[in-house]
Amino acid sequence: MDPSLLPVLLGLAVLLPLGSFFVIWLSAQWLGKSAGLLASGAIGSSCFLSFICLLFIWLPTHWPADASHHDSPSAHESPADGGHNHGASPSDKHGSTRGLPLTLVAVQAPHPETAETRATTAAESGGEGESHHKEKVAYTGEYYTFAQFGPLRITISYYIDALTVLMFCMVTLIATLIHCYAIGYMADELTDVTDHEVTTSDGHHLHRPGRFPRFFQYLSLFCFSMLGLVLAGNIAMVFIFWELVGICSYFLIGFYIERTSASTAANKAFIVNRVGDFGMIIGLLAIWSSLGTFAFGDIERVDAQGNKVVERGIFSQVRPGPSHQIVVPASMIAADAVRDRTVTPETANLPKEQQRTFADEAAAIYRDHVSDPVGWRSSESEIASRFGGRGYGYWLLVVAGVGIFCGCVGKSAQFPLHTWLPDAMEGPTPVSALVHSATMVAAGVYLVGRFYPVFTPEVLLVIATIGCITMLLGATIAFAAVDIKRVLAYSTVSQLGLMMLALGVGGWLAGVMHLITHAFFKSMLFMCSGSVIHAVHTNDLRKMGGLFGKMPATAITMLVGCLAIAGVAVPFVVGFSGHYSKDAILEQAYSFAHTAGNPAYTNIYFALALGGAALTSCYMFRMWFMTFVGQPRDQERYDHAHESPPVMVLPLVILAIMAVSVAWNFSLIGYGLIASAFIVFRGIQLGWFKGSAHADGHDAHDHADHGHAPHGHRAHDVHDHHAAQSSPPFTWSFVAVMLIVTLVVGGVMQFAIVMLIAETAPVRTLSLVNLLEQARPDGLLAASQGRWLSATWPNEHDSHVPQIQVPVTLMATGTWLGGIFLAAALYWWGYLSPEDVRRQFAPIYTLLWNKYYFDELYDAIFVQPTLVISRFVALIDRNWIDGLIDFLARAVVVFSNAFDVIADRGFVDGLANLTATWTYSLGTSLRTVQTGRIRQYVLFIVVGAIAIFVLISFFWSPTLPASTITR
Amino acid sequence: MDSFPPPITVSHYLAVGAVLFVMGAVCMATKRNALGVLMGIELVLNGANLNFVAFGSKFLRQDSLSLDGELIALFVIVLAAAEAAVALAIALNFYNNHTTIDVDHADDLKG
Amino acid sequence: MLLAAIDWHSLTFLLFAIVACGFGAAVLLTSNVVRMAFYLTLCLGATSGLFFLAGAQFVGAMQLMIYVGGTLVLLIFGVMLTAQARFISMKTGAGEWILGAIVGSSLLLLLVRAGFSVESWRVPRLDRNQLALADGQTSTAIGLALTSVRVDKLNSQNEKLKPGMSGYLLPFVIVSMHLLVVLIGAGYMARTKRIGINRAIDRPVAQAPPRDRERSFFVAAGLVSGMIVNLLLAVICCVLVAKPLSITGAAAPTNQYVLQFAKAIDAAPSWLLPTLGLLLLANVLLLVVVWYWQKWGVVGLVIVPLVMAFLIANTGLGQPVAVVFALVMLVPVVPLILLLCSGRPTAWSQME
Amino acid sequence: MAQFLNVEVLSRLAGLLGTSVSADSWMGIALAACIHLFLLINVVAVGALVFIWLERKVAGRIQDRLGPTRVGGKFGWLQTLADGIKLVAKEDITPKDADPLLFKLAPYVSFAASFTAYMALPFANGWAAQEINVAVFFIVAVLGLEVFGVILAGYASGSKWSLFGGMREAAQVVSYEVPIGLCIVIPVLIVGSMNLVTIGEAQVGFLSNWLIFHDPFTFLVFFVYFTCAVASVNRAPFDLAEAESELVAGFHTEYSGLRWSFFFMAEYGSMFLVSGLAAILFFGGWNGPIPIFHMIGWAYEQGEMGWRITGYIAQVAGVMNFMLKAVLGVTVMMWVRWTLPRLRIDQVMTTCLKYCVPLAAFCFIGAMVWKVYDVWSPHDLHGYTFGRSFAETRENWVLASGPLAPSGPLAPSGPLAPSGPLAPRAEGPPKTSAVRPELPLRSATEQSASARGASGSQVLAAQEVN
Repeated sequence: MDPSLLPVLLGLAVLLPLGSFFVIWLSAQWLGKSAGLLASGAIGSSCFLSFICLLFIWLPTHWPADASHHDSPSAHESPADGGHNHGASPSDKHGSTRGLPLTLVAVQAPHPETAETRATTAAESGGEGESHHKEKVAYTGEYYTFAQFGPLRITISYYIDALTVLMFCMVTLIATLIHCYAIGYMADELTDVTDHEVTTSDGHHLHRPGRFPRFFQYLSLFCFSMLGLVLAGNIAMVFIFWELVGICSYFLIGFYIERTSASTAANKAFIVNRVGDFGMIIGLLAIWSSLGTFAFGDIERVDAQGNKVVERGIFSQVRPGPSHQIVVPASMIAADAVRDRTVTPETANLPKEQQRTFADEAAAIYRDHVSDPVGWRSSESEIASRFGGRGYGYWLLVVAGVGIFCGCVGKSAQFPLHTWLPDAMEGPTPVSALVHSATMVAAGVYLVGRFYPVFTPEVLLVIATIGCITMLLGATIAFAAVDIKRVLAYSTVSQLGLMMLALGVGGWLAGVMHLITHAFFKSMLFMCSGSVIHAVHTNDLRKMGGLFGKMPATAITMLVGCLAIAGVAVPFVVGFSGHYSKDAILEQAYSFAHTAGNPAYTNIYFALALGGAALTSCYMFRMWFMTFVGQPRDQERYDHAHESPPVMVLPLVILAIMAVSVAWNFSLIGYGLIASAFIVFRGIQLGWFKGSAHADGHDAHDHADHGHAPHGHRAHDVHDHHAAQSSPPFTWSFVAVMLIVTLVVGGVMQFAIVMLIAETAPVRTLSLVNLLEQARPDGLLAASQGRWLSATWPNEHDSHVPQIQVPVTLMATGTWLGGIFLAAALYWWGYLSPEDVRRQFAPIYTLLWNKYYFDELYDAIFVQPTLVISRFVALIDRNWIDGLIDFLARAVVVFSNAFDVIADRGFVDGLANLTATWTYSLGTSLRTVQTGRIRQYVLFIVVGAIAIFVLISFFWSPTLPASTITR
Repeated sequence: MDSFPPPITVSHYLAVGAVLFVMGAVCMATKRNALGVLMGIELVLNGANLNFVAFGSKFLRQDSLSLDGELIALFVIVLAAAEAAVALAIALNFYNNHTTIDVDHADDLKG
Repeated sequence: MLLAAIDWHSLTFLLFAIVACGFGAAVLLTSNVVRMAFYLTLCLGATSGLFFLAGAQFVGAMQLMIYVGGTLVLLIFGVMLTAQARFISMKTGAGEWILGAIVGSSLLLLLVRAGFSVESWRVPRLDRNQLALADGQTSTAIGLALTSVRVDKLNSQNEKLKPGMSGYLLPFVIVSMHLLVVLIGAGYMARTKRIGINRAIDRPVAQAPPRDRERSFFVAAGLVSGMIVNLLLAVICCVLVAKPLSITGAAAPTNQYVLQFAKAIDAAPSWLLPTLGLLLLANVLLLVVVWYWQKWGVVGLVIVPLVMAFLIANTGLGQPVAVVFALVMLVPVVPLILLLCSGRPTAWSQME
Repeated sequence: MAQFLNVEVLSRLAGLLGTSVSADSWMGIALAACIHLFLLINVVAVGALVFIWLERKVAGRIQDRLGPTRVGGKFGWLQTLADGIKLVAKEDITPKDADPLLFKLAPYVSFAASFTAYMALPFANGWAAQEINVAVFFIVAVLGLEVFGVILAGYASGSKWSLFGGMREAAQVVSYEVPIGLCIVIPVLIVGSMNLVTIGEAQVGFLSNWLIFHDPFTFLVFFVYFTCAVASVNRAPFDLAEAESELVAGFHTEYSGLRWSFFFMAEYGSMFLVSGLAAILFFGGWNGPIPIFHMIGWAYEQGEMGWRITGYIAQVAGVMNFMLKAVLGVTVMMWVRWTLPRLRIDQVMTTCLKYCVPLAAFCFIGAMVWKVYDVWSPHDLHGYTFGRSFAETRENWVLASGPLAPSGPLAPSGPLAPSGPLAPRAEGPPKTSAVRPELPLRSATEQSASARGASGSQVLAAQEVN
């Protein structure tokens, strides 16, 4: 299929959840359970469409090249062709395109150049070794124009490249799974719910109707806004969807609105995000006022006069030309120049009244160009050529970058504003899994990745620093937390920090790739914790333990998640998905630190990243061990624990498979799917999934024995005693469905790809890395240096050279090994007792336990002063303004009382009564005619007929000629 | 010699129709039984129908409105059937409520 | 001889007219409702005789059928239902009689005078006897007129009558609708609303409490996947409608499978895709219905493809395509039904 | 087609009277009327006698008895006559609180109704007392009148048994007229005419031409028709009006003697009538399973005029055929009566409204589709082409409209001149049949254009006759 379908299909994928939102919204009371099905269906279809786009549209036209093999020719041909035959299309596509008015241009060209020239550039750049890389392919276009101010337009546009498509697939896939997980998880919302955490004034627990449809309504709206955010083609639209995402998360966090904790958490998340968005708005204004456009890429459209116009987007303005190095756009220079009141050197020694400032000259240039239609453009370019040397406008660029990054800080919970994310765990677990691990918080990272070309090295340094701090904060706090969901939340925080760090040190690919892999395993981890909570009805790790025998499927999948997030791997051979992304990050940090001439502080980033990795593996396994192994700490909770229903576990398994294999290249994925399917199958045969069924109690018991020998028997007794009232939740039908799903997914992907494009390109180059490589913004591969900084940001590909890769991999292996061993020693084998550790590091522990007192700090700094001020304002309001209004009200009352007597009662009522009396008398006089006797009426009719006849026949003979009537 | 009885014309039909019509009308006017009134209505309708058929018949008149007469008569008959059903239903309802079908008792709307 | 001079037609007319008028008068004069009805019967019968004489055989038969056969039986029915005392009779006051007589006679006078007042109505048609009996056999003509062909005016020059030649299709349909409504309404109005009588068969059957049904995981998965797949296909149809794949020019699909597909779509008639989309949506609805334990949902699932096949078969595409379509749409239904019928207890057995 | 009395026959009969009459003189008419009346009365009255006797025998055999054996020598074939004499001799009672007039009139109404219906029933090709072009309609209508007498009887007797009987009868018959109408519409639809003679002639030929074999729907609808017919002449198992188990004898509880026997004549008469109707509508009427007389060429040709002794023989054979079929139907009715138990009134209503009406309607639609799409059926309408489908009927009319234009009924070239009851008919069908099957509308119009004269008139005549 031709790429012109991309905007249509993706647009549909965006709109479907919106549709389900409206349907559920309008017909909630009739829907009941089918609301969940509806929402799942909608997002499922979006998922289907996204994969259609990836497999049948994107891949056939743009087969990923092998990023790591520079010298394989095949790697460059196919993308070149891809760029070629798509570039050929737009010229004649205008004729054939019906439906959406959409236009396609390749981003790399400031003005649309012909396919031939582009092919040649691709070819010769292929020869040049360093920046030989293919130019990025992206489809931009507009659906609809919101507003137009002269040449400035605000539009609904799209910007589709490999990153967009991949994000679509990721978001929709996870969202679909979480939807059907939520159908199971929120099942008790179908009936009336008694909320045990809320106590009403009369001392009872709150009893309220279930809100199943509302939940899915919000979920659909959220999916819509997230997808819209990904598809958005200009920063303004991004901002709109950004806010939509925020409001959705507000709704979802506050889903249990009666709980004070939930509502306060919702408010907190919302307000904190607003703080970030304030910075973002500043960035937006900087861009809009200086560049005069919001669009990312170039947009070729047909304007009112019917001639083609190419609007240069932000990227091609900031990184123009073949080299795509970052430059300050002319308009920014101009915008800055008119503000410069320093006297020009030529006129410096003239008397005061003749001295002219640079601002005066810029204004003069503007005045010269007033005549020609696009005067401001040309004048800007002239100003740029005149004053370019004076370094105008660079700070504007920095401000723009930092501002945009502020928004990202708020949205993805970076250091100053990270406090809302852990509290957001008050929402239902599916929400935590979807919103606060996979998609929404990822939006910040995504925006950084998307907006990357605009970031100057200074901004990158800020990003790296913030990310670094955040990572450490999150990791350390997570190490002390005992609430299972908070552990995960803080690990999310620290992982996001890791991504920011990666992006900050120039590892665009590493960061974005970690974003995607992390989305998979983190959402799965959250869902696992959800099913644990579902089973034991508590979040407290200290009340869990030894649950492996009870809920093996959850345990296994969660273990997979922990391994993935810890980046476990057989070094240099194969590893979990987390391994690839995290190692890439570390490598980039390493090469950043070891680039020649970089100052010393650059080493910090690498060191801290390493430490963060170690901490991560440690606390993740702490959580896992505390949950699943060891002896049960709370016996009756343990007894009532049970495996979750299939509809909740099936997503876990699928996500686990993805978490293992998403970063592998394609053939590995296929094998991994099938292999894991058979592992699961084997597990079924061994009865892992039989939970505590009596018949299979023995297997379960054996399996538990591997964990902890001494407690085997108690576990066994518990099994037997428990098997009496619980039936095995896992049936063969579930196993069969799981197998079928895995095999079908794997097989279909394999078959589709092979059938469609295997003959054109080698399958082995199809991997997440290479796909993302296509979306890498142009010009990132050149080592870049800031204007105010001495550090150099190395080319990312240089971090893959062996002399970097080998040591980093070994170090990373060391970190995760160490972390896991530490956790095991503390919480499994019990060589070390956690108590001692706590006692020894008491101050640190309290600090971590109180989350570095951030909440208290903010409370003291921001909240309290606000309260004082507002109380004062309220005072003024109550006493003065209200007083005035009350006085006016009384005056009006008095007046109207007086007026009522005169006008209303006297005049209006009098008139009405008069009419009424007349009508009444008329009626009474006429009523006597109505005798109510039918037969009389008949007689009347007859008499009337006779009368008419007589009249007609005597005085009026219309049709009959007089001759025929005999008198 | 002229035939006995004299050949009939449209007017004869009209006369018969008129008789039926008047009978029906008077019947409606005098019967106190709701069903009697109903029968009166039927009579009236038949009188009218006779006129239609007479005007439509080729046998009575050179230039007849050929089919229209019969068709209108048909429609009248059908509608009369419908009307009878409804009227009967009304009568039964009336009877259920007032336990009589004397139309003189149906003067609830008297002014 | 005298008998030869007898005009049988007029004689029979006279006979029928006397019967009609006489019994009409009897209807008016008798006070016994049943006798009234009886006389009315005879009167109307005689009237139908007059119709026959006027050559309107169909109308005559109609009169017999509907009036005498239907309406009057109905009437007598009503008489029986509403009889208070036997042979109910309600006396009418003398004054009313007189009044009615005066008014009636004046009306009669008027009508008869009007009837005889027109010249052309009074001249008989002497060539009546040569007139064909076929002229009375107007049933086919009436039927055609009711289906809007006026055979008797197919080419009359009379401009004034032109509008009337379009026949009576619309009134016919309206009248039939009217009849339907009237019968339903009459039945509704006449239903007995007596209080206190509470027979067992009157009482609504006590609803069995809805037992919670077992839906096996298979069935649920099958239904949901069916909904999703149908929805997606419908969406694809809509996309293809909104933005057809052009099979020529540079926009042509690069891949040959897609090209084949696009060609096939191009070959199909334009209405095919929307129809298919609608049917798929219908399928989704039906699946939802099945989800809510309604048997007829399954039936609908089977019927929809047949409808599709019928539609296609009645267009240029030809039967093979139709059969293929039907099969393609039927194939998923079969395993669904198997799913429904498998398991213990079968979902099928729990459906309504 | 052969009139039962055409010119020659009439003149010969008149010759016996010594006078010479022409077909349209008053005497001819009187003669024809007398003969028709005589025959019909015999059919009804004698038929009733025979049937009562037959019923007795059948009942006896079904109940493993002999039935009447002695009266009149063998088989007790005079039993009914004896009964008749007894009935005539009986006293004619009128209850005290009966409405004397209606009480006396009711039996005659009933009898007259079922007797009038015979007027339109053809016994052979064209042998009908009065050939009405809406004969089917007429018969059903008049049969509907029969119930009227029953109701009157039930009401006027002044006994509650009779009243109940009457009311049941009213409800039953009124509601059963609906499915009957639907059923008989189907053959009318297929043949395209309401004229019974036409319908009968349409089935000339072998067994396969009978309309019951025309398509599955006609086959099904015959049984529906038969059920409803049994109900509408209120025979068992539908004889609610005279349910002796509940109402002593139903509507004729109070009747005795001759009046009572009138009711029975009426009942048997209408039994024969509906069976005959079934025979004509579904079983080929007077045509035997094998058209022998057509093969040997004795039967009257289509539209043949004049009088042949051979034709007469063929006609008489046809009458025999018809009688045989009708009597078979009556016998089946008796068989049913003595076999099946009586239904409850609500069951009767259910049978009508829930089963018969939907079935009939379904068959109606089915047959219509069958005909409009011209699906194959063993029935080739034997050169009769009228009403192959509604569209074609219209087409014929358009054809016929040519000469119709100057609708002067006396226009010598007018299509209608040489037809009418006592006039030889235009020979329509065979000629038109040559044209019709491959006659799209286009050729139809040019046909009409070409045939401003004779042929158009013949086409029209075809329409008129059929």
